[in-house]
Amino acid sequence: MDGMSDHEHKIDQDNHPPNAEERELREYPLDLAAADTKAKSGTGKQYWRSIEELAGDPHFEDMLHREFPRAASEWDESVDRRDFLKLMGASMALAGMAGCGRTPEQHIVPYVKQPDGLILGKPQQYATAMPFGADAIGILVESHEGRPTKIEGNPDHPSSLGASDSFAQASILDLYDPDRAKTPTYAGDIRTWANFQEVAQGLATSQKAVSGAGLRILTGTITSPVLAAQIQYVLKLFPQAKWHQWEPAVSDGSREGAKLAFGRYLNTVYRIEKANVILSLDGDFLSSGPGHIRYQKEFYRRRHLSGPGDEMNRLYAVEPTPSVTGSAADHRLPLKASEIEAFALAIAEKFEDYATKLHPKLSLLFSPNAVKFIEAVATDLQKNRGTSLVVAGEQQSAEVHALAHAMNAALGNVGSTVYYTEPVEANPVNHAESLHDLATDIHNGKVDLLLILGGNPVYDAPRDWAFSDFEQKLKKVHTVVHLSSHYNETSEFSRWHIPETHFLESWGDARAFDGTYSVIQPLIAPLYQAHSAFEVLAAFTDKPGVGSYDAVREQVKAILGGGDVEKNWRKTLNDGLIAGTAFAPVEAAAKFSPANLPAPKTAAKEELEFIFRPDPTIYDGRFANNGWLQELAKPTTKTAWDNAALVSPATAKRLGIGRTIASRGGEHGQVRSSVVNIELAGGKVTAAAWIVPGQADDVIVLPLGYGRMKAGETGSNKGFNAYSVRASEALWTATGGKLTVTDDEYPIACTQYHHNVEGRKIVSSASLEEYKKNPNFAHEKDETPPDGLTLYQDFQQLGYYKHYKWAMAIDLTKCNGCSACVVACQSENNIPVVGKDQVMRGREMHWIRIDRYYETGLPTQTDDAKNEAVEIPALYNPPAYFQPVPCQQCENAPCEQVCPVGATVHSAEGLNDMVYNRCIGTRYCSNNCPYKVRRFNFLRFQDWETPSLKLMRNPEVTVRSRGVMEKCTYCVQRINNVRIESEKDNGGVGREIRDGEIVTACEQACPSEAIVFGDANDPNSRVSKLRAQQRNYNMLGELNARPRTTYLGAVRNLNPDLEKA
Amino acid sequence: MSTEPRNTLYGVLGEFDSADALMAAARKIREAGYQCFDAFAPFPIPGLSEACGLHYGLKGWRHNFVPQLALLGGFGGGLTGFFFQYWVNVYAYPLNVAGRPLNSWPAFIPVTFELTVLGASTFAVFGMLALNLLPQPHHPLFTVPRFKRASNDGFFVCIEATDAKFNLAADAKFLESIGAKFVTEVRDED
Amino acid sequence: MVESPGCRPSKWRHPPQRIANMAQIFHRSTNFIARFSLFSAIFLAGLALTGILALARSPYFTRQNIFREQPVQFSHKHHVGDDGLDCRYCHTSVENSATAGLPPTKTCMNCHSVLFNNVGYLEPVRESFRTGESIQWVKVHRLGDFAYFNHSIHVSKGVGCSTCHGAVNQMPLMFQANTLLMQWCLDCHRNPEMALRPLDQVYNMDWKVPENQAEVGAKFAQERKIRTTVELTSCSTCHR
Amino acid sequence: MSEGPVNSPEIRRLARVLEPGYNYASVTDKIASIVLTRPVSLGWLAGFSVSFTVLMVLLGSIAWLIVKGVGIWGINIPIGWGFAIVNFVWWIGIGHAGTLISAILFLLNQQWRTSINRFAEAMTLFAVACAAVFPGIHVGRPWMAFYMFPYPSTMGVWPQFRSPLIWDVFAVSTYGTVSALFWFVGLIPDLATLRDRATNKPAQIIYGMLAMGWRGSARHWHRYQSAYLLLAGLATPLVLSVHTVVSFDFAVGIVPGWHTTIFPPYFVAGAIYSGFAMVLTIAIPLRKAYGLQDFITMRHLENMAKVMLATGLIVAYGYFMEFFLALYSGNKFDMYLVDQRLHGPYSGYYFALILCNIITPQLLWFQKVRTNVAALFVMSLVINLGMWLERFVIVVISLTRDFVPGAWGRYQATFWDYSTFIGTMGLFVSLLFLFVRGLPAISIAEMRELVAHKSEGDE
Repeated sequence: MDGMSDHEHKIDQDNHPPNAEERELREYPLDLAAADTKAKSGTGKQYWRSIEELAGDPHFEDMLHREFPRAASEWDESVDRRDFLKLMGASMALAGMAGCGRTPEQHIVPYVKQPDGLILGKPQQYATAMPFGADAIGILVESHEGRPTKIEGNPDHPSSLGASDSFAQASILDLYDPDRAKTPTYAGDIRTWANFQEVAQGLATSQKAVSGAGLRILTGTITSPVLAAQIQYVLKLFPQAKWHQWEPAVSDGSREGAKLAFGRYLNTVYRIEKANVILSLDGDFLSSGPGHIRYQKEFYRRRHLSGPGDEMNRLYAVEPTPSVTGSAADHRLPLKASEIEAFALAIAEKFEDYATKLHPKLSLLFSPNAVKFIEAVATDLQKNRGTSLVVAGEQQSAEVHALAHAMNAALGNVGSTVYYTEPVEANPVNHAESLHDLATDIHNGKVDLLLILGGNPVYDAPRDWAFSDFEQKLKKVHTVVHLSSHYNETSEFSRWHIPETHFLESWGDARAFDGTYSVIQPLIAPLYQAHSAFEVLAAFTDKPGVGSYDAVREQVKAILGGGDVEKNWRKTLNDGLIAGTAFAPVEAAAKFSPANLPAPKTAAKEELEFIFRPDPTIYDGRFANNGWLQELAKPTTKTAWDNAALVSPATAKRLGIGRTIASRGGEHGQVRSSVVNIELAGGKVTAAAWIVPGQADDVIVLPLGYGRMKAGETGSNKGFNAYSVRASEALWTATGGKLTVTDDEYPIACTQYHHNVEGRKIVSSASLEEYKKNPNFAHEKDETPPDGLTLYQDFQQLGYYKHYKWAMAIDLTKCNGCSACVVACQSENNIPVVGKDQVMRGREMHWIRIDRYYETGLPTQTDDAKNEAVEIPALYNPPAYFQPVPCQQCENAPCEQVCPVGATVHSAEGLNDMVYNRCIGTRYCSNNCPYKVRRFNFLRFQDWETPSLKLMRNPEVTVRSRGVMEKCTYCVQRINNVRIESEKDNGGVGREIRDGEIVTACEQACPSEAIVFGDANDPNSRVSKLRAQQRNYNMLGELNARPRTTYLGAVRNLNPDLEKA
Repeated sequence: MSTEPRNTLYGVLGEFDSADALMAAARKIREAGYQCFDAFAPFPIPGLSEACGLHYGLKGWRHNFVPQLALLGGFGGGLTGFFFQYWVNVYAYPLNVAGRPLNSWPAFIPVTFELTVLGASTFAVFGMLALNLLPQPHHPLFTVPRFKRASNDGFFVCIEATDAKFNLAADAKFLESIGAKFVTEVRDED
Repeated sequence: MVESPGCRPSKWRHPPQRIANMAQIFHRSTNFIARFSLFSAIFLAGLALTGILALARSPYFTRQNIFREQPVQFSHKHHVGDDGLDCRYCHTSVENSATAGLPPTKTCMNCHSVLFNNVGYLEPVRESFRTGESIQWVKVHRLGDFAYFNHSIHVSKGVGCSTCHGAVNQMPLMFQANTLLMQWCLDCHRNPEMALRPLDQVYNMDWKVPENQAEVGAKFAQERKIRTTVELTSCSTCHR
Repeated sequence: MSEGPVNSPEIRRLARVLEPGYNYASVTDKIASIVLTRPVSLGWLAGFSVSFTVLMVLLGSIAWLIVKGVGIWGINIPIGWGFAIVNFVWWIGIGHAGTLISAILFLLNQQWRTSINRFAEAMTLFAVACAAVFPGIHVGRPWMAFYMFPYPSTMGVWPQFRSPLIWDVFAVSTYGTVSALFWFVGLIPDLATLRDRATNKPAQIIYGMLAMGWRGSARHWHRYQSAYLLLAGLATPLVLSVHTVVSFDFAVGIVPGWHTTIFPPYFVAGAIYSGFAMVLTIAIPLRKAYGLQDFITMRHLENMAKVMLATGLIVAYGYFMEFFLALYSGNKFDMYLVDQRLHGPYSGYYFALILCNIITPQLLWFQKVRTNVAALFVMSLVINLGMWLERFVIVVISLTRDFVPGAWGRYQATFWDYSTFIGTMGLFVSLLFLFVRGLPAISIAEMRELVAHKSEGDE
């Protein structure tokens, strides 16, 4: 166990009776040295080595001195050692015919002392939580011999209900990111943690002298009681010290809105499942913000149709740019962000409560179309008093939030569809002001010791007044201690940099969006010399070196009070949370009336409005170095690896923004888009423009998070930095900017450019009305031949599809393109990241993709925007449909017939098996696949060298190398493992597999339960029931491929008054 | 291979100056009752083989067995081809490929056909060579310098010593009598 | 060949004949050589092909019946055959997991902290236990990483250890008793009944196949709901 | 058939296939001298070194391909096949003329085949060699390509005989073997001639070995002729089957633009079309360089032009039927594809193809053009280009726009695509250069037959 980090030892120092079960709960990582060789040829052994390197091998230091340790997350094409290896491999292969070459000896490296409860080759699951903004996502982590490999939602946790999102799924890659900072540094030179602790003590004493007048602490949003307590403890030791908070992508709107409405900070919790009618004021509650996973689950549970009899909730969305929520809405109205307030007022105006009291003739501000919309929404809301809900968007102003609260109150929704609790944040403050104060103090030289715990202010602080150059400010501070996972832009200007532990590496806790207390337990000791914020703070206190383990234990004990402490502790760790700790609703007396609001003004026509939004995949930039999220196509734009200034088709036409499809990659890969210069808030940025159907005219969206300079090999120098034109007084919506279109073009990686189904049987949709009238709408013009109609022999008679008949049903009504399934699949199936260049050649590897189609009403739409005249109006606000496309597992699979070596054939249970080791890579199967779901390793995309990435791989799935075709297998590894378990039951006699016992990765992740997998032979399985529905149809049924993956037609609950508006 | 130099009489060779002369000569020789003789020409002369009394078909199989061999090879190749595929798909490792029947005989036809052709042609060619006792780079006739012209513009007849009524002197005279403008004995010697 | 009447010169003999021998490019022997080389070429090609195919099945590649040098010359014969240890004493996860599991050093020390606790050849074990450095055993039974064999299902359905691993109790040093080629796997998956035993005999190394295995096995297969050949020979049964 | 072409009645009517004034010896001299006596010309050296350099480009490209993977090409998802397959089909198509001329024209008893069949066959072999390069290297794991052969593997797994690619393996290898045999059998008498005329020992030995002791005896000719006839009879259906099988690669697939029943006949016609074009491309310079105008006469060129015109029209019919069937069947995918060919991003290629393969060849209706060597040469190049474009249109364009609009993509060839393609031309030409130096480019024995029947004619 030598060479393990201090953390390890600290744990051992914990003086509890060493208890078997507890030790299991606290797995420690040398276990992975023993990873059974099944875990991909001696990975364990090599990893053991790299641990020793970490324990002070001289070469390791050189590696650290390199500015960029070679990243593996993004595949790079430069000719390097890897090419040489490939050359060797190839030549050996050619000489020795690889197949029959004699492989070298392998070794088995068993444990020295095997941890109790560990069964070799059996994954274990641990409950923990992922802190995210003012929320904690409850997760279960799968661990193979001590290596966390897969993150899934924790069914018992209120914030996830067993689902997850792309961020949670991808966070495992952050843990193994080879670019992570690996050791504490002082001015860039390597130091040990011990060095730091000494220095910290020194600084502490000097601060003590001035009772901490020069000490400042800067953190993000903190919901961890333990960490908060630690900060408070520090503040107690240093009374003059101050605690500042800055979270770039979380708006003060909701906080201040509550203050405006109720006179104090309150936390708003929705009960979406209770709402029949929802109005979203530029809100994206389905895919971002606290509780979004739960909200999505609840929202779609209200949209589950078992037949034409069922009812659905209805969602109206008003937003400047299409969000996941807006795309899922039944009715959507594009409005400038600045017009939302007026819109909200106009709605409120219609309520009896306020009628006449409000500003009259508000509706004159809006187009007839919008007025109609307002009318309809207002009536619909009032029809559903108590069961309606108004949601204000994160990025909206305090006023809009206050209005939303007022409307909910007026509609009697408070207590039914929405309630308020004490803030989840340990210390809610106005972040903009907080950071401003800090900057001013620094400016005035009041700060000599600044602890930046997480975050990256140099990169993401606003770019005006005191902040015009935060780095210059930092230089004025005597000592800056920066704690972060990567050595990033801020670290550059900090004397001390301490690598931050990943949440899978350290003890901690957090409160979920509703206040539920969740425990964060480590699954692996820190891979590098990393430490948590708690430990860094401890270094400045009178008890340095104390870990957070005790504190968490104490916290749990405090919450649960008496009883068997040990038992409670173990139960808590087992559940990952303490049930019933959600905050109770509080009575919030309204201190606000819409009438008090000044008459809203709407933006002048044709004046450009610039709005900032967190990026859908890399958020505020913290995920910039995460290859999975970078390569994940953004739900509404289908672009990857870049952000772009989003504009509406009409505005694009007006400004002369164009785009052309590059012949390399084309619609499935590369589009060259105009480059624009944006001058705003005294900053200037050059960005690629991207045309987004359904965006409000004259609105330019600037997604945050890109343009990182020191994110790591994967994330640096991608896209443009929107923060550089972001001013503090206009953090979310800015006007007065200047946009000039240049003649340059910039290649954008776009995985799906063509958005018209060309009248093919791909997506079928209807309104709820139509569905009730014609439940069979999905089979209109369906040319699928009847089952009996075949000359082929019936394989059932040969024993096929007898026992189990796996099938998947995907309900298009429930898919909003959030893409959690895509990342979940990538994580489960060891799918490589190929990088922007390869994506632009149309070679991305996702086994499940999400196609996005617009209902444009256009008969056909050719490649370029040649026919703008018809296209622009059609694309003003087109309903969007999202279709997840995994392998369809056709019974008459076109791919199988053409494979010359039988590398893809049918299994007895109807899976379209793909045998990687038999595949020679003719690509004929992909050509012949009508759904184009097969993916090919054109080059060696898989990273075979980086040790940390080897740890991450799922040993249950073959790691594919160059020249091999791959595709979705319905997670056959999960099927097989469950089947084997079921067959072992009853003393080897076995039993039937229960419905829902096998859950594919995509199904597991899906927050809207759109994907259902199961046995089609069992009439009672969920999938059979779905397949029995009339909405159930085959994609491209007329080809008679007989897919096992079927779709259920999308149904939208349209408001009759607005229908065909 | 015996090592001591040998010197045996192979036959008597006569050269004629045209294809027609050669034909005529061949006929006369045959009418004269010779069995073991052969005619040589730089290109196939229609009717020459009949003139030399070579027959087609089974009757003259010793002279030309090539078609029968081709037929044999064709059948061999075809049957092997089809039944091999049948065996692989139905017995060796039956698999559900695209829901197609195990014995998808229509899909087996191309390979069957190709193997038929392959079998037939290889048998035809190698059969022809074997029956012609080729390769045979060494042959007594090559000792005669003029014989080189047999591959250019020379027309020859050779009565072989193995013929029952072979007599060097008589046959030589006979050849001259039927218009051979050059006659020589052929000796197989080292 | 009829010997010509004497070798006396005749008028049919032309003087140029002497130099004419130049005409013969090839010696008589070449006739034989040419034909022989043709046939042998074909023959050798066939031979080579057969050779390659045979080699792929030979112990050289399959490593069948080849002893491996181990850091500690562990004798299954001694521990299983003589001491009668049960397989599961060391291979603990064989009933629950895909891998049978290799015992941690601790397991060795359970006995060897007392027995033979000072003999030289066990020093590596003691050292491992002292230092915490694992013993690195040489892998004997190896499948490709793309083949997912699961011990637990086989033993719980009544496929005995010795069926694949041979009479381990008579192996002083471990070797691979079977080819472990895919064909070999398929043999069982095509007719599993030939490999099934009474469940209490699974770990019995001396178990002998009864003459009536066919029907006994068939009975077991039926009782234990062994999957059909079609299912057992589907690719995804072993490949993922 | 036994009495060869000699006394077929119609011969006299036809134009000359051999200029007058030749006898057996002079024919032999003229052709054999090219190989035996004529010194290596500078032109030959220059030409060969150039083509050999290009051949090295091929080897380089393949080496890099092995190192990096097929990703160095422009292929992607959905366009899984690019230049490699286009070139494969193109070369195989070219490889059809030789055997066709030798076999079918032989069966049809066409005099004018005589002086072109030899190098046409050689060209066939070399084209097939070039084609055979691609199936091997275009796969993702070339070192595993042997999985496609039916050998008893330790896995107990066999090739998947329903796949057209396996049919290809058998068709192409059979075609290669049979063409080689056909070619060699035709060569035997000429090798004997060279053996007997060679003046230096090495040449004597080499040609002697190859000639296998051919003596031109009546017995030899007797069996020889029936073997040759049989080969011709077998090669004819074979040559038709090969491109049929190649067309199955597409016709068996379900991709719109591939999945059509007219492919076999129209691929075969196209193959003959391009094959004859290539024969012309080679024959015209060859007769010039080695003064063979007397043997490869205007009549040969004209006849080949006629064949091109005929097959060109069949191909045109094929294009028309593609459109007609799409519209007639009412299949929305096919109809969309038709639209794409005309208006899609690749319409340029399509119209270029129409120009090269349908419009230009119409000039061949005029005898003036058919008898103008320069014009024919240009025409043959244009048609070669056109046929390459045809394969590009079929393979690539069809894949860019298939069933699911969300998965549509485009294809752009990379440097390595081109270098590999051009490299195979290097291979082709290098082999041709070696051939004309090493073996009689025209069948001497058959020329003698011509002389023979001419002398009869002159009687």
